[in-house]
Amino acid sequence: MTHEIVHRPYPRGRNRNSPRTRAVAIEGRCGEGRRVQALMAAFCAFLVFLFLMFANAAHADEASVRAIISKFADAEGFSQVEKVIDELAATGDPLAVRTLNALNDGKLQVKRGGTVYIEENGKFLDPITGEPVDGADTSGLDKVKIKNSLRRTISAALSGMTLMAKDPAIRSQAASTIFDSSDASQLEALEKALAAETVPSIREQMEEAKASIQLFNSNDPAEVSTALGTIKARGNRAALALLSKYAASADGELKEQADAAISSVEETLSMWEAGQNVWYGISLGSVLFLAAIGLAITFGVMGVINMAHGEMVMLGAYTTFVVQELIRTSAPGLFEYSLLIALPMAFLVAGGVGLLMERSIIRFLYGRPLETLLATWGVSLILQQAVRTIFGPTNREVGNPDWMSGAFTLGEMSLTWNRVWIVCFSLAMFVALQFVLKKTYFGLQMRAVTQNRRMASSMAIRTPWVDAMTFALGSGIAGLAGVALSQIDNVSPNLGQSYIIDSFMVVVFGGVGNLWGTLIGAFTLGIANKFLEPYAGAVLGKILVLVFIILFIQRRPRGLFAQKGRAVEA
Amino acid sequence: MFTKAKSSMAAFATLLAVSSASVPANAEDTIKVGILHSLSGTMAISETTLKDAMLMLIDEQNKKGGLLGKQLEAVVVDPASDWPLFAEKARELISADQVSAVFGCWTSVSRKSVLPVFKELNSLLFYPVQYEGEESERNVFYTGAAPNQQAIPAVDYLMNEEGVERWVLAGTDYVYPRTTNKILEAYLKAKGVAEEDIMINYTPFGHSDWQTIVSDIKAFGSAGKKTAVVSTINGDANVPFYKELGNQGIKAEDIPVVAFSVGEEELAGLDTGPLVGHLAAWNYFQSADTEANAEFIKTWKAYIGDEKRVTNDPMEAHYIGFNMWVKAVEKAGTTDPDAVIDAIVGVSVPNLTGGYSAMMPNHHITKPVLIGEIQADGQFETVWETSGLVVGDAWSDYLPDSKDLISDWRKPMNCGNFNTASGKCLGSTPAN
Amino acid sequence: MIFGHFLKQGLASRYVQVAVLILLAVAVMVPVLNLAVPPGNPFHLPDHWVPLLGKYLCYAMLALALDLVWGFCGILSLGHAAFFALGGYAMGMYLMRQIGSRGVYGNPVLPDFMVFLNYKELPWFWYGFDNFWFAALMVVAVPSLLAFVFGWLAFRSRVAGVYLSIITQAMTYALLLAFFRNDMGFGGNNGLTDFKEIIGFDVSAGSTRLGLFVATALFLIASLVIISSVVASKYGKILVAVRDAEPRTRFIGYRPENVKLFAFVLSAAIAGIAGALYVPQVGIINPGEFAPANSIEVVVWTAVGGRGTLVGPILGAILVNAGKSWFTGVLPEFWLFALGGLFIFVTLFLPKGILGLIGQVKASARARREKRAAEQQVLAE
Amino acid sequence: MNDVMEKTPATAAGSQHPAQREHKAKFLLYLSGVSVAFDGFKAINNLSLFLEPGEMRAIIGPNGAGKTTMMDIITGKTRPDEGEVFFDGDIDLTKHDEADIANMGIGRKFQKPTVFETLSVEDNILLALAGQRRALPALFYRSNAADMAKIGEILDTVRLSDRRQDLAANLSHGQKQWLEIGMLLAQKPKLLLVDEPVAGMTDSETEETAKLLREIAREQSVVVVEHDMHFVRELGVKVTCLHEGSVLAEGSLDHVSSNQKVIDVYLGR
Repeated sequence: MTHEIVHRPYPRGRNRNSPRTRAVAIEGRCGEGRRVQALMAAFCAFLVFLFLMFANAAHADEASVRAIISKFADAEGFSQVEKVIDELAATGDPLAVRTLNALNDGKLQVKRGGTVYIEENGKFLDPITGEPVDGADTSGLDKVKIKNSLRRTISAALSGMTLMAKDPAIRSQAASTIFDSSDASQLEALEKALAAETVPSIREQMEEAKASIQLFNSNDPAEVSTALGTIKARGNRAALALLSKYAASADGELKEQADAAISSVEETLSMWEAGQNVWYGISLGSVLFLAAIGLAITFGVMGVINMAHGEMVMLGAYTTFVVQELIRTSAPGLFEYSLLIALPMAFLVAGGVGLLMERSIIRFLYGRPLETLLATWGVSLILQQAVRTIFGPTNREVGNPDWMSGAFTLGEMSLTWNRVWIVCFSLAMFVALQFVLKKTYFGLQMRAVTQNRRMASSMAIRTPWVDAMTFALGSGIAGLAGVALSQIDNVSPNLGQSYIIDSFMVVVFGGVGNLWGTLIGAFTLGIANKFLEPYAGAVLGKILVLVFIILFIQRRPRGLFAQKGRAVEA
Repeated sequence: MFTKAKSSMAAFATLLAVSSASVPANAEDTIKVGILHSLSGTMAISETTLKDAMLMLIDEQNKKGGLLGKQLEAVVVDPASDWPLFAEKARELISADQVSAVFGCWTSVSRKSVLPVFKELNSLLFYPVQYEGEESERNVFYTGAAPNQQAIPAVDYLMNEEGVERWVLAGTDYVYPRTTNKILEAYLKAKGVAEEDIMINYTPFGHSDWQTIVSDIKAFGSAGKKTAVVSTINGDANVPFYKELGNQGIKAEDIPVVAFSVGEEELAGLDTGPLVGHLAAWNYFQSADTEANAEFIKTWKAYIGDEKRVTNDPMEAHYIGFNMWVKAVEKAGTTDPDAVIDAIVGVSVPNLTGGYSAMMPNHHITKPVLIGEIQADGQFETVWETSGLVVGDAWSDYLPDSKDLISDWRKPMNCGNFNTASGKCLGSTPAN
Repeated sequence: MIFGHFLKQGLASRYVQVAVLILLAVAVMVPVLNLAVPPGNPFHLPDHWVPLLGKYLCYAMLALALDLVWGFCGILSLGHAAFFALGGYAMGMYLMRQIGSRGVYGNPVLPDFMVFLNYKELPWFWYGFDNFWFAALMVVAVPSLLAFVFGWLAFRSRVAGVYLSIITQAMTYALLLAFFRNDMGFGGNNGLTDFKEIIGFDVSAGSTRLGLFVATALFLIASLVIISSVVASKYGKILVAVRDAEPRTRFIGYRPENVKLFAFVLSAAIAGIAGALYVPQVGIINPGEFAPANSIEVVVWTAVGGRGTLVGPILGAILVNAGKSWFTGVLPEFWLFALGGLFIFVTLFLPKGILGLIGQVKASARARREKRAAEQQVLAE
Repeated sequence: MNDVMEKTPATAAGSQHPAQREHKAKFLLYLSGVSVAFDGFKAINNLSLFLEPGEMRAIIGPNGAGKTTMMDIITGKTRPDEGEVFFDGDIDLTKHDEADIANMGIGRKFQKPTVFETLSVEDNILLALAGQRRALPALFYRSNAADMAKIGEILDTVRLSDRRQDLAANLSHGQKQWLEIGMLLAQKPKLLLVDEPVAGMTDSETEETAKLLREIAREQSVVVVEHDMHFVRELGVKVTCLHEGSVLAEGSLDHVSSNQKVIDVYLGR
């Protein structure tokens, strides 16, 4: 048994003379017992379980854990810190969990001579109990430095200790860590946890983790074969990684079986990949749509070539930054709501600037579309430089609230929350805008003015007011887009510039004066781009899309959703 | 008709007279230093900081009594991220403003653009940014890292300390990533990494949609071998890249990313919480625990009036370069470029990481190489450093066409690209 | 004979006469002030002014080319810098080939960037560029061809107005992205630089600079006269007719697409020549020249000087760029405010540009004179 | 073999049929069974119209009757979905574009006067003068006495001789209409299509215009679209009334205006 472990294909760079080896040996014996006799395993698990219960209740072992923890204080360099972690791992004692978590988060403070605290929000806590320490000696404390390889050691150690944690999420996390690492030293803990686990899905995960360990540590071909089957059934990237790793060192029938499993998993994955690509396309499309929708109003409906459109988006993003700064300094508790607060603010700021622009510049230029292009380009330069002067040329940090961070999986597709919300947001905006245009009095006035200005004004519609409001609406919507884009892109003075050309392409491609066109156009371009990217690369893909648009405009000079008939030709 | 032409000619002449009169009469009382960094356009984001750093250094030097008994005077111009304008402004600095040395440029293309100007007018350029190497000019001093002072040690670290066997080389499509990746590819292959274990990917400037590439990296990393990403992604594209990494849950423990263009300044625009543990290789980190650095940071924050402003590697490069120039001028007793070029080789000044950096005959400098991990507070923590200083190598040993080239600007060789195989100085005849 | 008449039409305009005389004077005076007047004399023209003035004249030529299509044919091209850049690249490729074995790697055929990007042999599209005349042909042919293909497609399908502007922008943007790619074989972001000599002359020598400057001035004069002649001819009237009422020209039997196409191609060719003259004077050509913002700036020069006046765009290009040089040296932070403000000011208050303003002032003066004369006549009677 | 023989007369549009070809040859303009739809709306519905050489025809009809669309079809701006359009006997107009058709001798005046505003009156006519239409030779065109004389003649006809050097933009509305008619004359067309020539004109201008058109009709065929019944009466020619894309009635004005259907849909309102 120990023999096998020494011959693990990837010893993971750990010193074999470290205390870990001892732990492994103990587990090995336990593991052997399990294979010799299933009952023995249960007994073994039961014994340890009892022991742990006892230990927890009586804190009998607290002293020894504390003794190990205090060694952090005098550990010099990464290798010694690692040794201490290994020692803690060897105890398998959940008492060490708090300390290890703190170490992982860089919150463990030490001083020579055995002083160890956890620092949290300026308070110094006991490394085991987590109780604030009265009269803590805080002078000369140093943070224990860690690095990636230590983080891996820590999470491996933690996985063994947290397999029986109360929180099912933590147990699941622990099981999947073991699955990825195939760490044989966790087998014993795993077996115990498996015996006690009641949640079926976590049980399954633990079985898979066990299979992962068996795959690399078992001598029994039948067992390895079963393990291969279990892992194949899991069918995700992590499984593929294990299988490839195994196949690289296996031979004979098992290798064949592994190869078959690999191709089966790959097949599943490639199907998911197509779905993933569609999703990426949709999400890119939603970004394009957000960038373009304000323009669909100012350019598409009003015919104003607003080159400062990108800067309206930028203003929205900077408004988000300012809102978050205010929240950080005055009401940190509201951070999760910062985007919701920023939305109306961004609408008002960008809309206000748009209103100002319309009243002071654009209204003098109606009917001279090419001149508005120049004047608004001038406005865009001024806004850019103004932002650069006020906020500085460097990127500003706009944080993601928790609900905008991370990802969830749908089958084997991974969907990031920020993209999901942005897709939802863009669709919501589309619906809202359609509502405003089609169902409100203002929308009616707006359509009346754009279709027949003279007639509208003779029907007592204040056309200048409608113009101003329409432009402000388009700008405000660009500001809203800025809030969303601040979540995925740089917030810098150049933000607007990077979207302006794409926005025009979307509006022109979709067909001017048609929100549906903008929507379909944006998503079409987004998906086309994402399907081209794997074959042509990001740059060439984008060039191809541009060339496509140029040629498309030749075929349909008025875009995807052009109005036909003689009215538009007049 | 004729009178009109005459009057416009007179106007033209007046214009000339006015422009030449604008050169101050007391030009002899100060030593002028040119600062050639973009203050507007796409590169302002990085370069404005360097302009401020230079102004601070000049200010400090003046407080110490200036140079050769004269005050230093900074001449700031804005080449506006426009490459031909870099050349034009360089010419203006040297010819019209008569500066003694120029500190500036960030991108390779801006350096390439001004190069002929510095050669033609025989002036000095101190270039503070890590770059692709493959260049050694008599009039240019490269105070940033050459590939062997950044890229190769970083790869060594990943290979030895993290056990990485599979490599993604991701970069923006321009010359620095192209060259660096080529060197790395050759280096990795020399170390026995197989072709299929290297993935190279290029993206355009300002690329903002990283979904596909990040998921490709994830897929590439699931082949059962430890995988790392070596990123030469430039400036603006980094923020969305790291955001996507964080969101797709690529943790540093699983697939670490080591970047050569991401410093404290770039991280200032990011929530670094999800990025803890990703790496960067530089010759300086703000977190360097030395007295000189503490002093530098204090002066910088006071100068800029913002407690939150960070320092970064190119700033240190300017710090070193400027002090080297000062020392060389003092040694030569004049600001004459030829004298300074002769005097500066061998000059050694303290750097901010607790050692000394020296100007080598190939006009590159010696530097320590640090590998740092991103922390939650936007700083780096050094996890590894070279035991000694690394000499900047102008010509890479891993590229077939440059491995025989060496550079030595001392007499008698006086050549930036001497081919040791043929025993000839290649290209243009060296300046005398 | 036929050409004589053609050119005479062009020189009929008073503005063009004045502009040609001034440009001739500049072409003579710049070398004189630079060489004959000793440094220190207030009339001496410092060396670094020569390439700077040369650059302004190249830009002036580009603005002039744009004015032909925008001012007289109503085609607002937001991609004219693309033609300029293509001409520049053709010249840059010639200059790269002239470096020969003086590159840092000493490779007699391959430019440096190809050596370190591992090119084993010269890409086919670099063949022939070691010959000046071939390169000169390409300077005109490549932009013209692009303009021809693009214009043929766009004008035939009657893409006009804003749509045309936006797809010209897409065109230059696509080229920008394409030239940024190192795989294209044009040096990627770094572009082409470190030139040594042009037709045997050292590019960094003062005399070469003066020569290039004079050549630029002469080419500008030639372009001005040619475009002015084109505009004054019957063809020019058709061009204006197409601008004013395209359907009308079609219904009296002209093909507006061909009329536009000729102007577009001619304009692209002149832009290409301007680019070719620009590159040896500034010493670098890189994809940044394709940036859509550059093309928009050209439009602004044209608008500032006066659209549809030919001389105006020349004036506008020189004034705006001189302003840029001055601002970026003296008040770097304010350059964009000034430029942005200028855009707004010109479109709002000077819709016809500087030259249009002069024209208006003159017209109103004449009107006043005539009125006074009429009154006097009445009185006399 | 048999198959083809049987099918040909049924399917193909009668151009093979000798009798029909002869029938067509009689007319200068021959429209038969023409239909066109925009987004499902039938602007022209099975329209047939025949115009003899030298004839002048007035077309009346309510808004949306398809008058302008019909002109678009004749001048090549709009392609019909079905039906035949022939000019001068055997030229299939559906196979040519606007410039070709103009050069074959069909001139068109728009509803809204469209002249080249920033060119002089003389240049407007010069560009319209029959002759070379290619772009490049125009570069080397030199004005000559013959052309100038022709321009003078035409300007006399349209009563604009004293405005010869003025910019077209400075003309009155009625004068622009005339200039446009002058440009049509300069083209020397066989057929003139005139869309609402007197809209917005004063009474005396209207009278002048009617006179002018009658003069023109002596040498050329003319189709006039007009709402002004007074003006139509003044022309005194055969009238066709269109409604919803097809011919409602045709004949003398009195005949048409007494037609009950015409009164219902058009005159009555």
